Amino acid sequence: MIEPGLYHMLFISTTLFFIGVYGFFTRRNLVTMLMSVELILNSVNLNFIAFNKYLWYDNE
Amino acid sequence: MFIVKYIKEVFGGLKSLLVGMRRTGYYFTHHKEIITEQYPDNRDTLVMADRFKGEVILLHDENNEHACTGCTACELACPNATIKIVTKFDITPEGKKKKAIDKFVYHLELCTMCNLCIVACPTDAIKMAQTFEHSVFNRADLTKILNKPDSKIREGIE
Amino acid sequence: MPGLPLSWRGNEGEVMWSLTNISSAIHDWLNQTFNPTWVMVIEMVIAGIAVIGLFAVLGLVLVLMERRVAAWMQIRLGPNRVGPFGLMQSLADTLKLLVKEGMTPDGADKFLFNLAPFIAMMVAMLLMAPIAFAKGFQLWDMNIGVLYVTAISSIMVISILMAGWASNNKYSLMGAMRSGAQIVSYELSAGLSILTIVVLTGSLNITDIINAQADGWWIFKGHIPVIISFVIFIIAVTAETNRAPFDLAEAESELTAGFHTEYSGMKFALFFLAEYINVFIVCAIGATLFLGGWMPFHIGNWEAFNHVMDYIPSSVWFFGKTFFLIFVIMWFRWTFPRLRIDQLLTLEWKYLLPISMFNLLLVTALAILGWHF
Amino acid sequence: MKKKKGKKKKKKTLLGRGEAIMSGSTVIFYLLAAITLVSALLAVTTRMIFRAAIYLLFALIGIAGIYFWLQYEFIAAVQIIVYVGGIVVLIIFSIFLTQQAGEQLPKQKLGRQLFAALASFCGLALVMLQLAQHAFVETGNKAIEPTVANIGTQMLGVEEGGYSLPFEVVSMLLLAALIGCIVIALKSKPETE
Repeated sequence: MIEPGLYHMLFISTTLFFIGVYGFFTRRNLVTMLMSVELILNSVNLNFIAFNKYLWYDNE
Repeated sequence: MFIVKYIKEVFGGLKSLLVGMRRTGYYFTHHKEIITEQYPDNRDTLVMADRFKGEVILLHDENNEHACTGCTACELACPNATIKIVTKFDITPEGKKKKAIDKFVYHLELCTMCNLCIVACPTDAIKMAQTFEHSVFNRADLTKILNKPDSKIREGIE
Repeated sequence: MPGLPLSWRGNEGEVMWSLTNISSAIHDWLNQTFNPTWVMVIEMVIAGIAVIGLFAVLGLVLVLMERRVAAWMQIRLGPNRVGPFGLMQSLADTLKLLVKEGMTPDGADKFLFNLAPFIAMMVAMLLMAPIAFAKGFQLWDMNIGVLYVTAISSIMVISILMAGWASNNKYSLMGAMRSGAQIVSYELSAGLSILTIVVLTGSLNITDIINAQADGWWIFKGHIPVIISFVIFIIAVTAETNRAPFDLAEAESELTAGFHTEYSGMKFALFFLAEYINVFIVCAIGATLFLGGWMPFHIGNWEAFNHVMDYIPSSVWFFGKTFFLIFVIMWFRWTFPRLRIDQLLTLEWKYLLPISMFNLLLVTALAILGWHF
Repeated sequence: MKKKKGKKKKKKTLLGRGEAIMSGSTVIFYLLAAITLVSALLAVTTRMIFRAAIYLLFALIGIAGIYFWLQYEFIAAVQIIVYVGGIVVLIIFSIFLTQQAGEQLPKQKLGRQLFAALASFCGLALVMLQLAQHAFVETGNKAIEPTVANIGTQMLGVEEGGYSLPFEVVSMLLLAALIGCIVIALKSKPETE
């Protein structure tokens, strides 16, 4: 197993985003569409956190 | 004013809560007042309340005499046919026939302890006892005959 | 070593009863013997066993305590048949629940139905992490301690909603909805009253909050605003743990048993245990924030008195304060009648929330001006 | 207590390739990632609506776990408070009020499903391709320690890099929402003739 880094986070958030997009397209129910949107929003959040963690790297 | 009323409400509510908590707190710290009866252990000293009604009994005095004339007022008063009085005719020394009870049948398993028979009795012959350990193995044991064998009516009761 | 599950803190040799030496000795020995991953795993296992053991003991003690307090407040005797003074009663109850058949109703969502009690239990376990049980005895000393507790305890409501929905029973559903509305509302005022102490201390860390009370507990140092927020905190957490007089979620006269109507046997026992553990946790948080955690009681310059107080072990102080708060919450339960749902929401939105917001402003002013001792 | 990370003592590369050691922290990361992705997938595919909400909950908790793993504890706690305590409860309440227990959602047309799957897969492939072809460069700026105190000062700071203005704008939004709530909840005056 590889030590996790920025690209792992980006992989997770991208996959989450497109899972959300898939859900948004297939669902016909307002509540479930809202759930898919929540997934999309969370993938964006995860992106922000990952960039903050790994691109502004502070060497201890 | 609105604000004053609001603050008054808050403090009034808090005060009433504290009053309630003081009462339960008092009980919590005063164990002497505990009202629980530890029943099978204190069977000897157990005192039932006056109002407790256990079963109907027919009062007998020391001469084995009771006051029941067999008028069946109690039987008529009973809402669920608990009492059944079987009468007979005694022959008095003067040779007259006199009505008297043969059997005072009492079905404890039907009785709801409503006290109507006691109220209806014109001669105060029956009353409610305070016994309560009525469990038996056979239901037939609950059908009781209240007049004792060879008992007879007291003199002067009509 | 920050970040490890068992980060034992505290200075050595300050108080004779400190547990720091033992725990750091175990930690050092493990580090010498195994590599870091295994040390982590072993320490997690030790922490898990300790928490589960604490759960079992707390469950037994609190159930017995509740029944005794209830009995004495209602002029009764309480359990006194099993064991000396009835001390074994809760053990017998546990045994009964263990051997009972666990039933799943027809038409229930089996997966969620079985998951709900375990979520309730897991949340209670996670909440144990940041609590400081004694000087230098804490499972995870994170820098967001109080916020962590607020966050994790909000998962609790999910398990209740899940149980209510999965049971396929209208009473369960109504109980779950009531409980959801209730917990979500009362979280606000509980959070705001926790915030007053955070404002005064300037830190979310539990260790910092306790250390800030070395020269006096906040309830004495903080004047009237802190007392107000303490009262609000106690009321709000009573509601959050679904205890009487706020037990609408399981109001037995209206909803049979609310969200756990369909639960029996071990699954019911888990809900039951989780409720008592939650009571313990919120009381422990209350004791930590307002009553100084494991800090002994000191009075100004009375050197001799303070010295005697220092000799009482810190864990005794902590558990003493916690159990005092638990007793107060039980006192509420056996004194007050249950609220109606509209009264419940009126109490929160018209009284507790405005008062605690205003109170937070007061405390902020107090902290900026430095008027606390 | 569960999710904590061992000290990272490896050299810092953006894609930590090269070290194939299986440390505890790595295992925990992959576990969290798997939980997040699997429950997100289940949330959008299951046909039982309440289960979808619960799977969404697990996905959100998994993300919070990843934040914990990154040692951003404050953000993790906020994630749990906002999403679990707020949004999932809101969703569950709307399910309670609008849906029937034990009912399943209607099945979707196969064509729509295929189209959606194809579209999201293409998008995913496109983004992955871009990620693989372009490298990220470190800015060299010092990161701000994500402690509570730093977040607080940053959020209300008026000097350079402070977020005072966006913070105030957002609080205006919240105020508008609060006033809207009160207006809706206010009882209308009884009509008196």
